[in-house]
Amino acid sequence: MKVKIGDVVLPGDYCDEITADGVKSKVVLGPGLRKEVDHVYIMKAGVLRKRNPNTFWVDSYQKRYVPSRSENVIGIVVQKAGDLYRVDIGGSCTAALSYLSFEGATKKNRPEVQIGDVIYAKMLVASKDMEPELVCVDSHGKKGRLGVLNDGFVFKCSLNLIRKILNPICPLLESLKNEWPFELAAGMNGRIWIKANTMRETIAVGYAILGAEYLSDDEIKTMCTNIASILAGHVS
Amino acid sequence: MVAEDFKDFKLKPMKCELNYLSKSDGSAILAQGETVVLASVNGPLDIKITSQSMEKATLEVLFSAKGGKPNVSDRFKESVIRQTCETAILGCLYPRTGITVTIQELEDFGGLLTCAVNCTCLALLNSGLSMKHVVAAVGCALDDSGNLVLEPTYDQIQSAAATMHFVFDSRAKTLVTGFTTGIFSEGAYDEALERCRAASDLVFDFYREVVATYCKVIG
Amino acid sequence: MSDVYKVIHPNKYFNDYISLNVRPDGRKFDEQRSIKLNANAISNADASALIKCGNTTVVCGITLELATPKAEEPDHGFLVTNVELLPLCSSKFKPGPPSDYAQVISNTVNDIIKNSKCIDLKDLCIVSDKLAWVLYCDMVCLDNDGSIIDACITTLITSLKSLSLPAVSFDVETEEVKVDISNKTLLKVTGLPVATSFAIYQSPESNIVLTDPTTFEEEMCGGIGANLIVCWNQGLLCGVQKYGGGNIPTESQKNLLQVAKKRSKLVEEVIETCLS
Amino acid sequence: MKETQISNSEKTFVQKIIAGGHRLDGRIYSETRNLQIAFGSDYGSCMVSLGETKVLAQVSCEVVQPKQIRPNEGIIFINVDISPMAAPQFEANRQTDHTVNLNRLLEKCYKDSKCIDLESLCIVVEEKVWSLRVDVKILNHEGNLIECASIATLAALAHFKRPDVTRVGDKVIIHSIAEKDPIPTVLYHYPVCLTYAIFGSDILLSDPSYIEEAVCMCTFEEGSAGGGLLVVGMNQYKEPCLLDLTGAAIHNVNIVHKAILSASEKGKSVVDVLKKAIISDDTLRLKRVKINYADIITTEHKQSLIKKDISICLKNYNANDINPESDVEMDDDVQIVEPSKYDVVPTLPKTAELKVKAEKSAWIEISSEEDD
Amino acid sequence: MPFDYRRFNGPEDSVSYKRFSEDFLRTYDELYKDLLDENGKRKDGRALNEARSLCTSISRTNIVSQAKGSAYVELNKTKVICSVFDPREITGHQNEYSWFGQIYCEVKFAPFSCPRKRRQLVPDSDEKALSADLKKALETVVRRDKFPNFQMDIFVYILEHDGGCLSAAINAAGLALADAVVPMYDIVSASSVAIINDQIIIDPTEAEEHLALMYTDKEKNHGLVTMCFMHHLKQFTDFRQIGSVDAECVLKVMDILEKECDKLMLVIKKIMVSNVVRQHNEHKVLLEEAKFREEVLQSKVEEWRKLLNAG
Repeated sequence: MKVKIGDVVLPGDYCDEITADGVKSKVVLGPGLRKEVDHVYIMKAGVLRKRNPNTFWVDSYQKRYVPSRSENVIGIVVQKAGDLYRVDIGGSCTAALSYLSFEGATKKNRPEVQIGDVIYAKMLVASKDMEPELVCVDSHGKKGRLGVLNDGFVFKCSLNLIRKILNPICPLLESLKNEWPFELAAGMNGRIWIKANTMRETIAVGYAILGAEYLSDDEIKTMCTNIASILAGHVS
Repeated sequence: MVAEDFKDFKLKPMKCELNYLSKSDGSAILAQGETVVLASVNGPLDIKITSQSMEKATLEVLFSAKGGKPNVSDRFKESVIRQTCETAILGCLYPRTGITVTIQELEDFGGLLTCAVNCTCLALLNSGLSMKHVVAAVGCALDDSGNLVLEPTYDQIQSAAATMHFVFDSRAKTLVTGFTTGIFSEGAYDEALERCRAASDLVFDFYREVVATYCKVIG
Repeated sequence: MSDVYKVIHPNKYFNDYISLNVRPDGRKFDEQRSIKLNANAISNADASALIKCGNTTVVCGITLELATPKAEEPDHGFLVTNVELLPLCSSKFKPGPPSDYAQVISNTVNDIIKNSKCIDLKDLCIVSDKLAWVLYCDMVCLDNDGSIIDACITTLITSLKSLSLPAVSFDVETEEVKVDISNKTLLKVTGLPVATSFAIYQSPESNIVLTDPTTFEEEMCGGIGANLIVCWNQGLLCGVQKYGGGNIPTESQKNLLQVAKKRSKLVEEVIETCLS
Repeated sequence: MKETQISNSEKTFVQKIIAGGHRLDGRIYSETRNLQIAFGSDYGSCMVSLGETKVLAQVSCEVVQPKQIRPNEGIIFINVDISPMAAPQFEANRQTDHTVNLNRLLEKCYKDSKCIDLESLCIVVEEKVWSLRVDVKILNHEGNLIECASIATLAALAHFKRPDVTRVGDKVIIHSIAEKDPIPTVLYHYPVCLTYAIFGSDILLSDPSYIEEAVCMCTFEEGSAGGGLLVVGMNQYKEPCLLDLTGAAIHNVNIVHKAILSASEKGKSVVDVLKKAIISDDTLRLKRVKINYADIITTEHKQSLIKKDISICLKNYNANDINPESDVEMDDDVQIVEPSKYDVVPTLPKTAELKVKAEKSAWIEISSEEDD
Repeated sequence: MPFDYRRFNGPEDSVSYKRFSEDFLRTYDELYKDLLDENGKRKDGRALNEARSLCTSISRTNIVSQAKGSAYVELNKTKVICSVFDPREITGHQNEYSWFGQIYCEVKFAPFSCPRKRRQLVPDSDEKALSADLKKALETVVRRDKFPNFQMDIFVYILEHDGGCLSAAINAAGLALADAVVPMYDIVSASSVAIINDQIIIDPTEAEEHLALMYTDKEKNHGLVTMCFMHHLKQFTDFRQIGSVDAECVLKVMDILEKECDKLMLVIKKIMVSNVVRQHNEHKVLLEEAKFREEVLQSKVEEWRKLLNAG
């Protein structure tokens, strides 16, 4: 079936607008789109979106992570193997993280990472035919915000929710951070790490995030104030 | 959600809930009339090296009847669903991984396999796996007097001379899978095929409606 | 050279042939392999038949047993059909219990025989609720080179047609059973289902349908086994099964049924000649 | 697919929060999740959900020859199947320790406790008896499979009715359900398994969630306070019929005592819910209402996770504050007359829910409870 | 019989109709009388010391197209088919590296192969014993040092059983191995005798075998002996004896069997040679046929080769 931008799409639909744009200039096909001989076909169910000038993608629901390059993810170290850490990132296989890809690490000076630790890292290599590889430094060798995440709490959610809360127009984090202080790391692989002063506050953040998945912007705002008032009322 | 009258075709009322199971990557529960099926999709996952394929994802389909001992016809159902899904999923995007589809029969009042195929398709949509196209299964029965009945009821199936089930893809509406029981003439087969092909539109519309409802919240 | 080519690059090898409108074994797309059929080769079995379709070889043997009918159907006998895919017939099958694929084949054959209604199970009942015949039909594949269902159905029908049941006397009082082997009557078989397999190859231009495919062709068309099985039973269809492979082009749909119909006539003739 | 390893942060966080008197999903220690029982169109078919943990049970029967040592008793067979549907880490068609353990516990609870009148399943001594087969299928594993599976098994058995049989001479006629009303199974008592997660030396969590189970089973690796899972089988007469401990050894004997006391209360309330559900289902069937699993599909939301699955929750925080439309279930609260903390609410035609009564400022009360 | 959920099952209480026929309950003496006619000939017209001829026109190799090597052997009614596959690596990390190749043998009876009753599809002890014997017989013949840490699968299927199963299986396996060009020390041949009441019967039929094992008289020799022999090396690789036979008789039997095996050897050689000739001829025909196609393909191959070289 032929579809337009903004339509609800199913796999097997095709969009001529993209092909038409493609004739004029280069277009970027995001997730859920695929070019075949004659048309640009949809691969996932969701809503077809366009960002000007030439980026197209499908907003779809997904829980299972498929590694993709240069995304920040949260992983759990499951094994030390030779000079590698094996990190579970929720994909089809574990990702490799070298001892040397930490800030200031040398052969002698190894980073202190234990099995079970939570790691915030960047996807360096992610291709369907290769084992994914992570790094905890940027291209300048600085760690930035990457590295081991201590304490706090990690929980899983759908990949959409991550995208939703990271979207600048989403009011959730904006409203929450005004209420009480907390730290948060969101991995594109559907994991969120949070840490606040007290456990109750940590749980409150987690609850607010998970609760926001199916709420509209206004509802999110109300929810945040509600949670805050409860917290304020009973903080021990 | 009830599919309304359309081109004088009428399918059994369809009801569906996506993401029914929290642990699965994608799941759906679908009722077509009184027949109810629950399907779950997991993947792409890590699997044994022996069953890995360099070219595409290995698809494993498990069908579980409501109760009783496993039997040969369960394996047949698995094979039908596996081969149908294999044409729909773009397995080449996930080489060396496994995709597991598990189907649980909940109620069988006829048309179990068509319901299972549709339910699996919905679960796949929910899982976010890349697909070439969606598929829709439609069944019909030929009664003793030679009339075709679309989506027969339990009683109609029991008294039917033949039943025919077809699965179509959403792109060109070509036949992906077909299976029949009973004896029928060539003409009846052709007519059944065309009517089911036309009726498959209803199923595709239903899919779109389902996706539309949840798109509002994920957007 | 071509052997090496086939091993290294099977897809390309196959495609080269197809693009020349010929199949690797020199057949045309809609050409079937030659059939050799032999009945009652195994004297220990109550009835048997052996078929060779090209390289595919299947033996079917029927053993007769007696049992009490099921309580739900007191005047029905039993017809138990099983297909065995031995590890002997292809390196793809491993020893042990039947694989999923073997079970699917068994199920398909069983379905076709049931649908064709060629055996009336009531004919197999001797005394209602007391005694009935059990027909164990075991189809054994000795060489698997594709289109195995066609071969199975043909051997099964041939052996059923050559099967005769010995006379049984049942004493209602003492429940004593006596079998008179010298007095046998032929089993009534109505109809004659013949299955024809097709494989559908997805070539970039259009999908190509191959009649009576070999194992290699089946593999090239995706998956194990044939993609389409059409079963004719004396002018009526008694099963059209399509799984996997390429989709059927609408225009060749009609043609396929005709090819199968023609083949079914030929196979019918073969069976009649074999048994006469 | 290997099970995803639990991270150190999750481990320490869950331990800390539990030591502090809270639980991740906002429950108090002795609180169970929502219990829902739905029946299918057949007799002996039910789907039980405990929070998000879902189990399907189906009883089927056939006539077989009895075992020689027990010629006048029927046979019961329980088969548990954990398919990849339950969670991706389970492999298909493979008996794992987990499955075997679950199967064994259910057998202990329902076969060895002699709660089923097997003699009533006999048709002809030494020749024909009924053999009941309970197929338990785990649909979703969010912790505490044992409790959920045991409720499902019990509900299926209690709901099941077998066809009537008449003997004419040496002939046995089995009547279809349409011909003659089927016969229910006789249960002497109703045992259920209740699970407690043990944290530290004296904290008992009832109905542990997936993460709580995982954390309590891995604590002992670090040599810290022992943790373990204690399964108590209890019938409605407050008689224990099964005890099973996995994980570390218990230092404190009182904890078992405490668990049994708590289980006796809870067992009864679960059985009450179950009986109520069966009675309401029976009355519906009498009125010839068609009962079907299709009823569990709610059409209001396609995404069933809405408002249901938030696995992280503040104590006493109610989503109702935001969604006032669902406060029908929440209207009567305050008065704590009976000791039970649960409400039985019939929600859908064939379902009953065991709900925690909403108590507005309970968390303060509870913290005082913990002091003693 | 346990319920086999991977197959279609018949009713549990089914029994062969032959159980109710008159033939079934005949006593040993009756059967013994039946064994020989007044001229001292066996039922099928053979003398006591006359073996069935291995039918050279029907017995052949290369019968299974999918296998590396295969053979079909027919001894009157006994019909056996055997196939051998390419060796495959022994996997599984708990297995240590084995310096000798392994042989895996499986002998199966067709469900309809036996005259008395239907055989179950699940392997029974008979089949397992035969498989073990076959393995023993072949292990010493095959140059196992040529394929270390690899396993070769040999499958034997008995389509019809009329005595001499094991010897037929060994002969078929020997032919199939030769067909598969597996390196061997020698050609194997096997033969069997039945001893009934001190009478030695060469190459017994199923009825005779049945009788040999039904003995009642403890004084006299009764039993079945199968021997597998390597002709040039004058070694025997397998010896199987069932029943009670005294030492003197055993020696006598071994002598007889050795001679029988030698006789058989000539036939086996003939089959092998004719097979090579036939294959050669077939190959020629095939080559002719393929020539045209080959030529067209050749151009494609060239193109492909160029691509390979370039990339």
